[in-house]
Amino acid sequence: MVEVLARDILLIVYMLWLITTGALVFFMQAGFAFLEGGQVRSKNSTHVYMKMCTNIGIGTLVWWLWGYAIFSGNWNYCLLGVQDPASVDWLNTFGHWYTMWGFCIVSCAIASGSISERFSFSGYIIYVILYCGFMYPFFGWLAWSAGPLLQWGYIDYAGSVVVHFHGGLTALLAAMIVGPRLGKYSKLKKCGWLFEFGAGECKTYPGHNVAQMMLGVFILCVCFYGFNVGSVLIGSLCEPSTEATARRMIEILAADLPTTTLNTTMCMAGGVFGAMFGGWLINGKSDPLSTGNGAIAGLVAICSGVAFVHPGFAYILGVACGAIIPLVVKSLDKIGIDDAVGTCGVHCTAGAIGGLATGVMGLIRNTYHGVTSSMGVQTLGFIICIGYTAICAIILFGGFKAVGLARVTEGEETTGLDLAEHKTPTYPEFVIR
Amino acid sequence: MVEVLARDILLIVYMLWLITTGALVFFMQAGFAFLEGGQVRSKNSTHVYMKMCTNIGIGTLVWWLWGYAIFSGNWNYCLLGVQDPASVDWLNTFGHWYTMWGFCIVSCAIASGSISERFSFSGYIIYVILYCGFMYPFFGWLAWSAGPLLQWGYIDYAGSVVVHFHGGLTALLAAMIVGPRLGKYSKLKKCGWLFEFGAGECKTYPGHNVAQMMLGVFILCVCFYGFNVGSVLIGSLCEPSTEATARRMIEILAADLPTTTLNTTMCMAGGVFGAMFGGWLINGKSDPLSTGNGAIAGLVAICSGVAFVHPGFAYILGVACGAIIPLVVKSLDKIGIDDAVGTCGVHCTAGAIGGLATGVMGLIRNTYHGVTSSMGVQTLGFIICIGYTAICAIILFGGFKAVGLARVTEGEETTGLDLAEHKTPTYPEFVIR
Amino acid sequence: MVEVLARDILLIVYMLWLITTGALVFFMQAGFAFLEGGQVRSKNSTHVYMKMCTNIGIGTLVWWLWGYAIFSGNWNYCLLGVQDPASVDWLNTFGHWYTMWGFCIVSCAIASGSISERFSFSGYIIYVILYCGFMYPFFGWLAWSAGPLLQWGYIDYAGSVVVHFHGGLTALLAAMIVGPRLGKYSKLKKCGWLFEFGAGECKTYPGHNVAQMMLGVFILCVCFYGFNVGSVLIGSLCEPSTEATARRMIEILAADLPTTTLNTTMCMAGGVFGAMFGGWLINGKSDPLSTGNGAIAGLVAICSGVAFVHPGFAYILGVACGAIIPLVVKSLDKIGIDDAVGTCGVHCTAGAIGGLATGVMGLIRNTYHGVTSSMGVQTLGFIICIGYTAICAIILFGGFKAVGLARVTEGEETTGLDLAEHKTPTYPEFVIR
Amino acid sequence: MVKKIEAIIRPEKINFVKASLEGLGYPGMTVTEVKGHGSQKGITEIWRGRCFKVEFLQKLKIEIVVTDADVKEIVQTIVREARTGSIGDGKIFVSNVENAVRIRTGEQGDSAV
Amino acid sequence: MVKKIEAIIRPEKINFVKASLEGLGYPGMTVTEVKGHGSQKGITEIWRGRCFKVEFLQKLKIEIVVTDADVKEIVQTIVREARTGSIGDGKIFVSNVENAVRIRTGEQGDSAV
Amino acid sequence: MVKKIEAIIRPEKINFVKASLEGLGYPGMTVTEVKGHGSQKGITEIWRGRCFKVEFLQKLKIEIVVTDADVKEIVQTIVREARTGSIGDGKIFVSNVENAVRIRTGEQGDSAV
Ligand SMILES: Nc1ncnc2c1ncn2[C@@H]1O[C@H](COP(=O)(O)OP(=O)(O)O)[C@@H](O)[C@H]1O
Ligand SMILES: Nc1ncnc2c1ncn2[C@@H]1O[C@H](COP(=O)(O)OP(=O)(O)O)[C@@H](O)[C@H]1O
Ligand SMILES: Nc1ncnc2c1ncn2[C@@H]1O[C@H](COP(=O)(O)OP(=O)(O)O)[C@@H](O)[C@H]1O
Repeated sequence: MVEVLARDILLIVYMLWLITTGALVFFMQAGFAFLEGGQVRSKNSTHVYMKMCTNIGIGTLVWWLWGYAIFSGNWNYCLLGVQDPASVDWLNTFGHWYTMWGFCIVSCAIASGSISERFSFSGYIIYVILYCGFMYPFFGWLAWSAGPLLQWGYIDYAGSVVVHFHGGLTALLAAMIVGPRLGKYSKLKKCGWLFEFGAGECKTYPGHNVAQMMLGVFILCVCFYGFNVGSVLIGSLCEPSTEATARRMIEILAADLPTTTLNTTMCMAGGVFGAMFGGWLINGKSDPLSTGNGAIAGLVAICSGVAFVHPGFAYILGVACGAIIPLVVKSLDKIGIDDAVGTCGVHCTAGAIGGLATGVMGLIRNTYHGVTSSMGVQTLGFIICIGYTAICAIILFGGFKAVGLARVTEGEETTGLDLAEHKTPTYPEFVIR
Repeated sequence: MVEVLARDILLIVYMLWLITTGALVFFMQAGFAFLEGGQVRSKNSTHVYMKMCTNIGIGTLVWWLWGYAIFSGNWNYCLLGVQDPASVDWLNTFGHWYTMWGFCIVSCAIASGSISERFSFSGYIIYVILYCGFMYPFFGWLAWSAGPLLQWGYIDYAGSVVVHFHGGLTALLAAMIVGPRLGKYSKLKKCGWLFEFGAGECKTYPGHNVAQMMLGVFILCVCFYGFNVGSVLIGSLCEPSTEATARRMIEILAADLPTTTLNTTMCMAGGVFGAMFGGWLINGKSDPLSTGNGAIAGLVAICSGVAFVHPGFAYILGVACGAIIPLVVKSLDKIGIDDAVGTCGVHCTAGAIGGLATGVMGLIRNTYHGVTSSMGVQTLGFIICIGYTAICAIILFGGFKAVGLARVTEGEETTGLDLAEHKTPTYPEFVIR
Repeated sequence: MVEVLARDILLIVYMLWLITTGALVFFMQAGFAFLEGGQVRSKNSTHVYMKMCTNIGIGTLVWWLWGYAIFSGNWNYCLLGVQDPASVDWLNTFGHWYTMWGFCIVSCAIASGSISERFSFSGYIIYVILYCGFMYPFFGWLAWSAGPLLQWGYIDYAGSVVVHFHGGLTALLAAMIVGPRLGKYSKLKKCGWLFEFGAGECKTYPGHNVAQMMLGVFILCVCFYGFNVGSVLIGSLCEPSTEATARRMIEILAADLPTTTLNTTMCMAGGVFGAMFGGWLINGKSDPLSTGNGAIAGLVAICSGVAFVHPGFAYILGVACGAIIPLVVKSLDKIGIDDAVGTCGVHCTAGAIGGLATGVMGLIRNTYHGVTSSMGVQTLGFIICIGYTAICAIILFGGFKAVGLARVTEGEETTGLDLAEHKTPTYPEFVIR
Repeated sequence: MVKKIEAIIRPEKINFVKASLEGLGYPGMTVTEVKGHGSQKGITEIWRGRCFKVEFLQKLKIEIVVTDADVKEIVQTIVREARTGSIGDGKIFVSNVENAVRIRTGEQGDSAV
Repeated sequence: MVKKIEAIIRPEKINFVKASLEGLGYPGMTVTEVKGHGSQKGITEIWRGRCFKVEFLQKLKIEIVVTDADVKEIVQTIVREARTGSIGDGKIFVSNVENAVRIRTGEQGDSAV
Repeated sequence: MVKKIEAIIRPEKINFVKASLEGLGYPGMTVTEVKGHGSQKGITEIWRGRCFKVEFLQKLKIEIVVTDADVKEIVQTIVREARTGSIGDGKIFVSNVENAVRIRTGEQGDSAV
């Protein structure tokens, strides 16, 4: 009886914790809104907030209607909460629905950044429906819920790959399909019907507000504690909770909570340091946009192995992911891919490195608190993710292009999406250059 | 003994949860500051922050001195904490004081919005004293603490009516008494000595910063999780805690936590969707101010029945409250009421709809986790709130008008309240249109 | 066995609470970034964010490498987490590391403000290494960990002195050594080689963004709940946890949680009220910068005795600390010390008053929940802190001056540190006066 | 002959001026944010509890290019609408324009105004 | 003789104008944010679900001071590059400057331009 | 005769210029934020790790309308105070104003300045 009571208390504690961390994960929408909004020109800034609102307004509906059912592989979970309360393990299922909802709309927000300042609002609405309704949930099922990847022992604790690399690669492909912003390059180069690269001289379009961008960075940083540490309970307690004894729950928590928090902290710090250092190395000055993005890159990279790697490794991992940001930016500029707010350097590369680094750590330390990581499986998962994402992203954004939803008109792009799509300027009073 | 230990652990957990959610509710002051601050012209923006500071600096004092005593119907709770610690059930009473403090200053902040850009700072200070000291606590006692409404089975779980409709109706009446901003209407129309409406051509005064307004929206959204889910424990555990067994506490929590979190999420999402859709229907474009306010409207509407309605109902409720926002704005403009930041469409209408919707849900599903909702009682409570608020608001703002504290001079209004009332411009360096 | 289970559950709860409050303490970096960033001219604003990033990127590394080991007086705690997990009391040690990390970088951020707009970025990087690596940890050990001050019964519950006065006095001395901003005074007056004061006419350099500054204030306010209430567990449970029974832990929590939360709230409110009132008394108007800083001053002052004083005392303490802010600003201007963002009125004076006030409360109420406060010991601790800080700060900033790292060149100062140090303007698009 | 009327006015007067000018059928105007300093003393502001004087005050500069014939009436209208009678009302300057070109059509001279 | 060319153009045209002028080797230019109101109708914006008309539109004013000889070519270049053919393209005004001084050197007259 | 002095200077020089002019008792001035481009090369900025050139630099335009007699002294003062000797110091242009009106009083001509 004591055992049962203890377990029930722990489940309540777990639910309260999930609500807290889930609220933080939800608040990442604000982080993305300002991270992206500050990095675009002010004529496109409100449009960014509207896109995040779409994630909330429509992404949530889709997730509730059928997205979560696909994700969890259980059709009874469509329209969660409309069924008879008695039929669901309410506490667990709901907690899972809620946190995974936050993760889903985070992943959905990523691609918004790379195609910013030119992608149409109606296109974005359909993207949200398809991404939150199919593309994300299915891969989540594959890697996390009951899919083969999970069974092979693939580790992606808090989603470096499932959430970030998946979103980041979508972002990269979307930018390639949608094509560069007007005037960004002096020439355009088509690669078949689908892809459109810039060529010739490449202009820089500075965004409008570093303060706002930094607000986004700080919000994302604090929310990542919810993202990473909030994943402790989900992975370990949620599904097997009926068998879990109180003692077992305590053990898992006592092992994972300190590890994840420490690693999150260290990798974030490493990312900041790496980006400061990388910027200084390349340009002779540490620049704020690389640095701020470096913090996010570190946090993205650590998701995968956050309960497995050790803190020193985490810091170094962060340094690596932060330091390459200016390089990624330069490379994309050179290739002719216009990633408007530097999404790829943050989610795509750092997500990939983080996913593989867990395998590397597995070479150093085979087992930790009962978890084993294998380089092979990590690589396999990575490759599967590339394949899956590429196919889906090409179908999605290729489709948008085919039906003419990919871009606003040139006139609208010149005017700016705030006025063209929403008739509301972001700063009605301020004089802007 | 195990029972006692378990209950005490749960009480500690409950206190920690209350501190967390209470901090979120407190942080809603920031949300209101930026929601309102971004929607006014920049010459009145700092004045808004000062009003929120007044809620904190003076509202808190009043709440501590006697406000909470009225609210809880117990005069021993004046100057809480100065009495002998042994005489109070410290953990419960204090937790209640703290969370209800946050609710009180939230409700107080609402009316600030409708009379923004013209109401005097000294008037506002007195308003805070009277609202936090009498107007709010007494109605709170009526509906929540031990008053008759509670005894009749009135449901207002997290305060759609007590906090939001109450504040929102005050806002509406205040705007009618204070009169429109200078130049907003081409003519003015007096209705007796008290009311002053605009007539003739109605100008639009755009605010100055959508980014800031959206920051307010996002902050309010995340804080509403504290507001709604933090209400779980108060209602169910606080008063009857001495009899509550650990098992009973767990049951209540296990029933309410998932329900409230899911419904909060769904109704917020519905509000966003509704407002996007409503704006598109009326103006052909989804506009950011309606959309952002839609999220808040959804969150306001769900407060009342958050532990009672089902998630699909919550989403639809949100859609309704969001979609009518542009209509409410247009109607008020037509009637000649100058609600400077659109407070009424968010707190007044959504609060009212939310309170009544709980009754509607009661028609569909009579009992849920032991709670019953009756359309009749819900309507009665709504009517009582209208009567009470109307009387109080008319006395309060009529009084301000009588003694000349209602408005700043025309010159001050032209200069802007930042310089006129605080001699500090919001953006000393920026050139403003 | 029940006891053990109960204690382990409480430890898990405690860890979750620490992670939450620790994340809030970490988020204070955002608070400082915007508090300081809004109060400087826009040409130096991004530089402020970069300094906060340095705290995170480099301060964390130093803290992990050796800072925490000094702080806790245990060399085994260098490179925490790289040792064998079995050898550390993982849950406790880690929780301590994490929360104290947040406190350390908060303290480090304080001095950044007074020397803003002129101190070089490379100088700041070295300052972070030395402050987080030596200056802060050693005094922390002295007063908190196992040092003599702790043993004499010195009370500094959440660090009015250790964190804030320590940082604030460093800020004051740094400003005296670095000297006033270019053109702030019509003349300069050297005091020996080391100090440089302004003389003659004193100009005011308004910052650029009150909205941003207020965002910083609100963020700091909510985070201080983490800072103060999060200290409950550290002081009482962390070290002695092996002996602590579940019952004892519950008792401590039940005593401290309500007290600290109530006092935090009251002193913050008092600070706001005091500053509004002080500003009105001196200038005839309540000004927003004093008011916002007043909230922080109140929160700084209460740290020391937050679990000991009573709420009425807390409010009055807040009023005192808030009301003197405009006086402190005027005095420093007169003496010729250029404290760019008014750091001293917030951290130095309020920290000092708070530390001593705990002694004053001890005269009124000798013992509370088993804690005793003595005016003598409080004064002694205060004097020791002055001596220690003065010596360290003079060595540090004198050193910077000696090697030429203290200031950027006049040209760079004129251009602004954003462009001079990071080549990135904060608002690339906005026209600025 | 084409003339340029340059008026520096109080920002809050722009709508009145514009409304009155519309009656006259002026061809267009260009408005610039400026900061001015004349006989007006400036205002006192507070920054963190410390008063200080701001000497440059926000004004609007209106530029209207018209043919000679319309100058007088427009100047009179602006004077009438922008006047408050207290210091700080601003000034109007009239000067010569040698040529005007309408970019859209390439027209030159009087007809381009 | 020194002349001042004042052109009011669409903001998005500035880069094209500047690029073309660079070919001509103009001495320098000064750009100001202005708001304009001419035959162009203004645009409709929405604020909280309510439409309203914004009559002043954002424009850029370019000022170039040159010697008499260069005026024609520069004006033509601006007209060519800034034209879209629809209402709102802006205007160019040319006027006389009596004297020019280069602050750096103190030079006066034509050579100061 | 009334003249208009238009000076484009470095923003950081405004206070020195103003202080010196105050000695001369000038009637007033109007200041505008502008962006300039002359022999000065522009500066290099970084955006997300990528360097790029910003060609327009922030300058201030001062406009002072005075009677003929005061022009020389004011121009000299501005040149003296605004000069650093390096490229980018700016220019001063003097032109004719046909009429000046003080809005507050309606005065015209020299006395309105
Ligand atoms: N001689 C001048 N040259 C340029 N601008 C002037 C001049 N005199 C006044 N102004 C502009 O006119 C504005 C109002 O002038 P001021 O002297 O204060 O008012 P008034 O015309 O009522 O005496 C000033 O802020 C300044 O912008
Ligand atoms: N007479 C004028 N005086 C001053 N500015 C003018 C005048 N006419 C036009 N402008 C400026 O030129 C801009 C474009 O003018 P508009 O009449 O809309 O275009 P178009 O030249 O194609 O008819 C206006 O926004 C205004 O700034
Ligand atoms: N011919 C011109 N017409 C208009 N503005 C000019 C002209 N030449 C220079 N300017 C303005 O003067 C500023 C400084 O000019 P620049 O040529 O860089 O300096 P310097 O006078 O030292 O050669 C420029 O940024 C521009 O605003």
